[in-house]
Amino acid sequence: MSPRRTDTGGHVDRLKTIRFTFDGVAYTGHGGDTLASALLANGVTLFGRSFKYHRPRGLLSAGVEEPNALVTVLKGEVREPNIPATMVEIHDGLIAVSQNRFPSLTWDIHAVNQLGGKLLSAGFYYKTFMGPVVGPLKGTRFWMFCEHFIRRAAGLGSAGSAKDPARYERMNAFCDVLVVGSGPAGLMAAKTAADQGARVILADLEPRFGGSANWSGETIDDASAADWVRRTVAQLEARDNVRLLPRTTVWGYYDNNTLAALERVSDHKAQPAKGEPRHRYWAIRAGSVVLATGAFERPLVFPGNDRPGVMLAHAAERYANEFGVLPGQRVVVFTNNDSAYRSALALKQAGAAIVAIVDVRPQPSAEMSALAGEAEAELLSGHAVVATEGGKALSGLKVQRFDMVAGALSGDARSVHADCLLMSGGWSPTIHLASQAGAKAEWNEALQAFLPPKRTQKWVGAGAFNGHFMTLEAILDGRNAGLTAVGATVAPMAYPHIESLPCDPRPAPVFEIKAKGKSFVDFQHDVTAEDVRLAHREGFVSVEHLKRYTTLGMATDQGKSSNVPGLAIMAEALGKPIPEVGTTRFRPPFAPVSIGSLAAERFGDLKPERLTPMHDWHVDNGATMYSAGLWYRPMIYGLSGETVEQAYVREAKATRENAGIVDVSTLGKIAVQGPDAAAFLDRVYTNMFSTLAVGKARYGLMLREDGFAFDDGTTWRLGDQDFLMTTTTANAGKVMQHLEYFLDVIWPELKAHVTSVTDEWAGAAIGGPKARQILAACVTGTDVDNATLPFMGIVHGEISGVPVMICRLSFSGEMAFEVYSGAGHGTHVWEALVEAGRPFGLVTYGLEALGTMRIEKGHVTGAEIDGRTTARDLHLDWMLSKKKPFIGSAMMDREGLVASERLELVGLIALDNRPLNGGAHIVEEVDEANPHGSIGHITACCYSPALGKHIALALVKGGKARHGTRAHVSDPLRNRFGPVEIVSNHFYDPEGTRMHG
Amino acid sequence: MAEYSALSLLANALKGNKDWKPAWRKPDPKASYDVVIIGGGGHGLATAYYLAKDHGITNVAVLEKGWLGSGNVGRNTTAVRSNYLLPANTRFYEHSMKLWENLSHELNYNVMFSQRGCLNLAHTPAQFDDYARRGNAMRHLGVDAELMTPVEIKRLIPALDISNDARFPVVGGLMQRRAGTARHDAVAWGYARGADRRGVDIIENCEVTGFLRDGDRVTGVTTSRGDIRAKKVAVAVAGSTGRVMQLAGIETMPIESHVLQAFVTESLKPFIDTVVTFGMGHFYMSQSDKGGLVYGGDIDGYNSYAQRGNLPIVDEVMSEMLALFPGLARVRMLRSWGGVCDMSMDGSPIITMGPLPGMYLNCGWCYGGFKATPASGWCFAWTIAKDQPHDFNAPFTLDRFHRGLVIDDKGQGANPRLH
Amino acid sequence: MLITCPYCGPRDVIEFTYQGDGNRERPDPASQNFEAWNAYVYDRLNPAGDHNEIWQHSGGCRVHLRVVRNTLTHEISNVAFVRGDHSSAARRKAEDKP
Amino acid sequence: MAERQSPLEPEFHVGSHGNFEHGVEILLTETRPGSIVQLAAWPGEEKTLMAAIRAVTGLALPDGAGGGSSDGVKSVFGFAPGKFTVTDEAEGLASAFAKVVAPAMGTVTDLSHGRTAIRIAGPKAEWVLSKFFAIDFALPAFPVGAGRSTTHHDVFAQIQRTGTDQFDIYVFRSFARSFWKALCHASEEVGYEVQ
Repeated sequence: MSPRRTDTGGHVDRLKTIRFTFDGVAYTGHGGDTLASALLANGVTLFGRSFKYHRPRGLLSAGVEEPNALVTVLKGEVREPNIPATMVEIHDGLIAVSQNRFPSLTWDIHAVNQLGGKLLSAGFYYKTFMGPVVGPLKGTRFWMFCEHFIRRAAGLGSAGSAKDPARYERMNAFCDVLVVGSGPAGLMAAKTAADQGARVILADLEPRFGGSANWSGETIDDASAADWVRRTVAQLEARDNVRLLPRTTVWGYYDNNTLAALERVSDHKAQPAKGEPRHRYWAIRAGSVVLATGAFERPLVFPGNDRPGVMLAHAAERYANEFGVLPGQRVVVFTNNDSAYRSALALKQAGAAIVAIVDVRPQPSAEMSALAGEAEAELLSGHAVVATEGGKALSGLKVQRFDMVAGALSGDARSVHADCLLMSGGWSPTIHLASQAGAKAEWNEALQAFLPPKRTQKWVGAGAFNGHFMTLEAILDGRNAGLTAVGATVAPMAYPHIESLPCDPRPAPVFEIKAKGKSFVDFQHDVTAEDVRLAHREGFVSVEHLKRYTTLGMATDQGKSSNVPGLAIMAEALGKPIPEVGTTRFRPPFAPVSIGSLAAERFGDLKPERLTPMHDWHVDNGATMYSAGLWYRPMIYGLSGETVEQAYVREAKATRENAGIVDVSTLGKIAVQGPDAAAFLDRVYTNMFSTLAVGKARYGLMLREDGFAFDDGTTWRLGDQDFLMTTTTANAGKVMQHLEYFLDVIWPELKAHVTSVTDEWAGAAIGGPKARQILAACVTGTDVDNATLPFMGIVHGEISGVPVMICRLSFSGEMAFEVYSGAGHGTHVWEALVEAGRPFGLVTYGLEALGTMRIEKGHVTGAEIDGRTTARDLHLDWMLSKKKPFIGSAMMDREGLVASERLELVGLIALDNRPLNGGAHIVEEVDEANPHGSIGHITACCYSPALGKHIALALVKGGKARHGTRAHVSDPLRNRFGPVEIVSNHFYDPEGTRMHG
Repeated sequence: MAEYSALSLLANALKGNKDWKPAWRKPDPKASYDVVIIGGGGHGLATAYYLAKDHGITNVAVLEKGWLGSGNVGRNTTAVRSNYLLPANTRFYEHSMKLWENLSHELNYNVMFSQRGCLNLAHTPAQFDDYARRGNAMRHLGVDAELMTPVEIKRLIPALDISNDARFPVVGGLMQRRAGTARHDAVAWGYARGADRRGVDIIENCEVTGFLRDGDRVTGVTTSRGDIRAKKVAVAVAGSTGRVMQLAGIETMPIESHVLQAFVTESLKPFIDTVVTFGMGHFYMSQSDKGGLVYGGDIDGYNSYAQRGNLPIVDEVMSEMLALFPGLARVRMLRSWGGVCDMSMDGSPIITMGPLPGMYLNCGWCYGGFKATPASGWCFAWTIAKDQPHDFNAPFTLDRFHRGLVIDDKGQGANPRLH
Repeated sequence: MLITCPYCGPRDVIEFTYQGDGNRERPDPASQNFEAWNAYVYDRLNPAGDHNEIWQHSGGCRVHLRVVRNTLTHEISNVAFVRGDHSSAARRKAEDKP
Repeated sequence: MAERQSPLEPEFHVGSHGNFEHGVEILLTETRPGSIVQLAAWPGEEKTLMAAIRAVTGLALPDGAGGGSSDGVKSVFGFAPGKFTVTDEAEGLASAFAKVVAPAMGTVTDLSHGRTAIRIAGPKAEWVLSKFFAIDFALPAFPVGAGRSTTHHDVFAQIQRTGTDQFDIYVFRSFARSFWKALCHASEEVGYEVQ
């Protein structure tokens, strides 16, 4: 047995031995141990180093509020830094290491910082490190030089870059009642609500339900409190309307009773089961919430209160009663309230000697005196601890007479030999979630604590959360809360019989003992009482300024134990009552949350992949896939040894010489149906669609309401009341929402329905001089000659036994056809077309060749319709109907949209025969050393096989007026400068003879 | 008042730090001022500072309804950059950058401006070209910018996943080396101290409840601490612009107030030495000197004055974070908070005279306000002092929307949610 | 935040797309009143308190909803279809509830 | 006619997968209906359209939002006001409806290729679906026959409960493979069989 493990008592399984290491040293513990309890049992006193001064630190607490004992847990190369040892359940093979120390926890070189204590006072860094005003270290350089070292000294644990192999998951849950906290109040609330038939979720951040009942030593209805817990939990487990979530921290209270919780599913296991997540993120939508979150004990602020061996009184009680570990043999208790007397007695019963109980109150009650007697402790009332001694473990302390009204010490300091000091500064209800839910906490003078705020959402409080610290109160509260939460009438109940020690919950209003030496308020961040007073002197007196200036409450524990003492010290300095200094609003999360859990199922799978029906064919046939939004599209079908440029030039060239085929299934497709479909399209497009004949398609342009260009595409009239609209791939979703908005909100009188049919159709565009011959070779059921299928005509037929719809339209500038078939037949039709095209030299081409041919034609895409350009800028003003209003028509002629200095679409030809770059700028005169005078930029560029030149589309001031003039590309980022000729954007076959055939 | 320096720090430490004086006074409001500035945030304080320092106007009050710096200057992700696309923005933010570069000296207050660079990651060749367009636009205005390859990026940020099997592989990035981060609170405190030293009254816990009017003309304000007359009333309350303008009878503005959440992890040893942004979503991150990773993403996307947001953005931001840094799955989010942003109709700010006589307006900062603080104050002070805008803020008028002279860096049109 | 869609019931805000100030009135399509157009496109009420706004249930039934939501507390006091004609469906939903 | 290609094919691995400690608790399959049709009524024509649905499919639609029913071959459910999804194992449903749904009643949109139907069944079906969708899958909240429109980030889904432990999920074809993979991944924890 380990040196500090008691022979009996607690809920650890002494028959089960678990092996783990801490800082490379092998230890053993038992089933049910935390890393903290197991190490404590092994006699370890030094757990970590503080942030600023690197002071040695031990355990302050036994729970989630632990500021000192932070460790990094290692799983292979994957690191989990900053975990409180109190929250790590040990398992075989656990590897934990200490942090923020060099070279070791015992000998930490940065402990030298303690010598500069006064110099490193709160906010010192704002006053120095500014460096010289002139010379090589002027500006920000000196600061950045210093910062380099400051950053390395700061920080706690280290994160790694190895990907976590663990699985994280989200779970969406719904319930009538969520009970947070499973102490007597929470358990009672859950049971009551469940008995009423409500769907209940009970969550507790500890592995063991029961909260204080696990260590209070009390009895409920003649059973030990722990047995009462076991019985109640068993009843809940048996019900199918109750979900029990141990190891689950409810960390966020969001709007409309949406709560976020983190379940640590398998951290306590050596290996998760197959498919089992490490953490599960519960998004819980609760009808109502019972907040039974208990309270945190507060430390007292006095010199040396941070020495290893000084801990919260109830924490020691927990270690003794819940884990069977004695934190010390010679124990002194220092308190301002009654609750610590029970702790003293618990340690006494577990085998420690209680040397003294130091109580700041001049006259503790008779009951307390009796308890002190029972603990065989010397009761030093009207005294205070003024110093502690020891290095990496407590060896003794000094006690002095204390007048709590005057806050004055008197008489000689007396030394007491002790290896453990328990302190209790009163209790702060854990009101974080209620505060997150929206309101401000209220100060209660009697309890010296902030009590829950007024209710802003549907929650009910119970137990210590309400400031009701006694178990009987908690159980009554819990029952009432359970009933209230389900909307039942609260009827009186038979009081349970509770055996507990006497305790007056009202502490003395003493937070700090002013004596020589560093008294810590925020342990992790090394904020001392003196720092708080310095903030006061410098005017940082509002609670937020105090926090920000001193970093009080901003450590990993978020001030769970330090906020109230810090406020109290500031209030005293200001001469104001505590509530006038204020309290900060708590924000999510209640306790730190793994980022993996928040990404949940999207960790490693950020976005779904969107695939066209022919995707597998492309991959199987050598396509290099390009990610376009969520879609994957072939970029090139490279032959072995080909560069990207060689491939697309070959593909484009072959298309213009013979024929090419490209997958256009990603184009947005929207069915617009109904008696008013045509009228609707007239309103959303700048040009007319009501005049379009059935069986014909038309190119259309849409503007936004503000008059700028929005999207373009062809729309096909399949029937009198039946249109198939196509959009650009990128804007498909936006256009859909745009149409839905107008139909639903602006023109509800129009009888038109819009439905996304993007996925219904597979689309293949086949173009080139031989395209028609290829179609003729494989299409049945219709002719494809010029008479049957004129430019912008639509026919229905079959390819290889599958129905297809063919529209003759062209993006490439060649005679071209878009062949649509049901998506499930996409590959079948595609293969048939490829096969039919083989004798004609048909190539498959990808986005690069598609882009090349569209640049040659001067068609615009998203690079030009970039949300800042107008129809005029793009020379699409011919599409702006004057016969009707349309979306954007009223706004498109405003001053700024017709200004002469606007950028307009032009073509560019590189006069130096070198490749151009997308995003290069255009200037009239090149100045490589000092680029300036941009008149525009390149939106898209390529090598044009048709022209044998490097060409580009560009948006340039003056636009058309510059046709035929010379300018220069200026691309300092890539050091590419050179002359270009500005030309029309229609490089290739401007008359369109090829596509009209 | 004492200068701050290493020497004064030492001298005071030897005296037990007993002699430090308040960083700014806590005066009661006077009955009248030459200029009253509504809003004791970064922009209001900077305006007061430059009014006093550059224009000799010191009979100035800054009115703050809560504690100084309680708005967005105290709740942002601290990035400072001037890497904009459109010239009006680039010029303005570059002016700000130049002021930042000397700000600690100027204020005798270490605002910890750390020029650690800001890197925008590109994930497709098309996006890379977009960034090239932006970078070249910057270079043509004399602003530093460079493109980086994935290999260079990996060297700079070893923890970044640049593998090809990433859902959105990194194909390159746009780097502005002079960009960086600053200690946000210190900026407010430094300007407050600087303005206070030049005679400006900074009045906290003083809420403006209405405007004093003489016909159309604004002649002062009513406050929770009494009426205050002023020759000029300047409004710098981004986040609350709608509320304050409604007090002046102006019902609608080209602004929506939206909540933007931000996050910080527990303190870590140095993990990333630059500011980085994700290109296939909305995510940005840097590391504070204390060691916390400071990061955020998109606004929640609905009108709010609540300074708190909801879970969808939390989840989205964390998912994008891990897409770039899969090693951070076990690191823990420590704290989240929300700030209220004035989202304007084109994503760019407003610094202008008017809209009422005697009134001056500074608003619409979207989520670019922190980095703008020095130039915003500088330009606003100029505009107030000279009754005309400086060239830097001349494009940022209120009537530009109606005239179609929008400055739409993202090209999203009149949809504030998307800027 | 949950929005109770009259058709789909309470759903998380993630399923909805915000479409902004619902007080704006679109001028008649042929109107040449530029002030009214500008006000419609650019000017927003942006109150601190109850806000009449439009949301699309884009991740559900895709219908547009008129929502009254407090911008200080996020509390939602009313949700209805923007187009009145769906109210019959909404009533049916209400009767559906056990 | 050529057989329709499933978008799931390369990721459709028939057999048992995942953790079998407690047996197979999830069955996954693609139902591949011959017809998936969307019907949408003009305001005021909902009842007439419902009657037309009954005439064509023989399925009576219960009143109310999201109401639906299924006979194992044909299924129908409401997914939006006045809008319904109807499926049939056989092809040709769209043309059957085109004959009876007059332009004055509403519109018929054939989505037989555009949506992929995935069936998840078993005692853990609610559990696994709750990992993706923020809707209440409990039987009282989501009765048999009823339909729901919802979304998992970019993946839009219509879900019909076709049994106490069985749900049919209709997703956009282009997203189907990604969603299928995610669904399999999420089912590993409880053990699943692809049929």
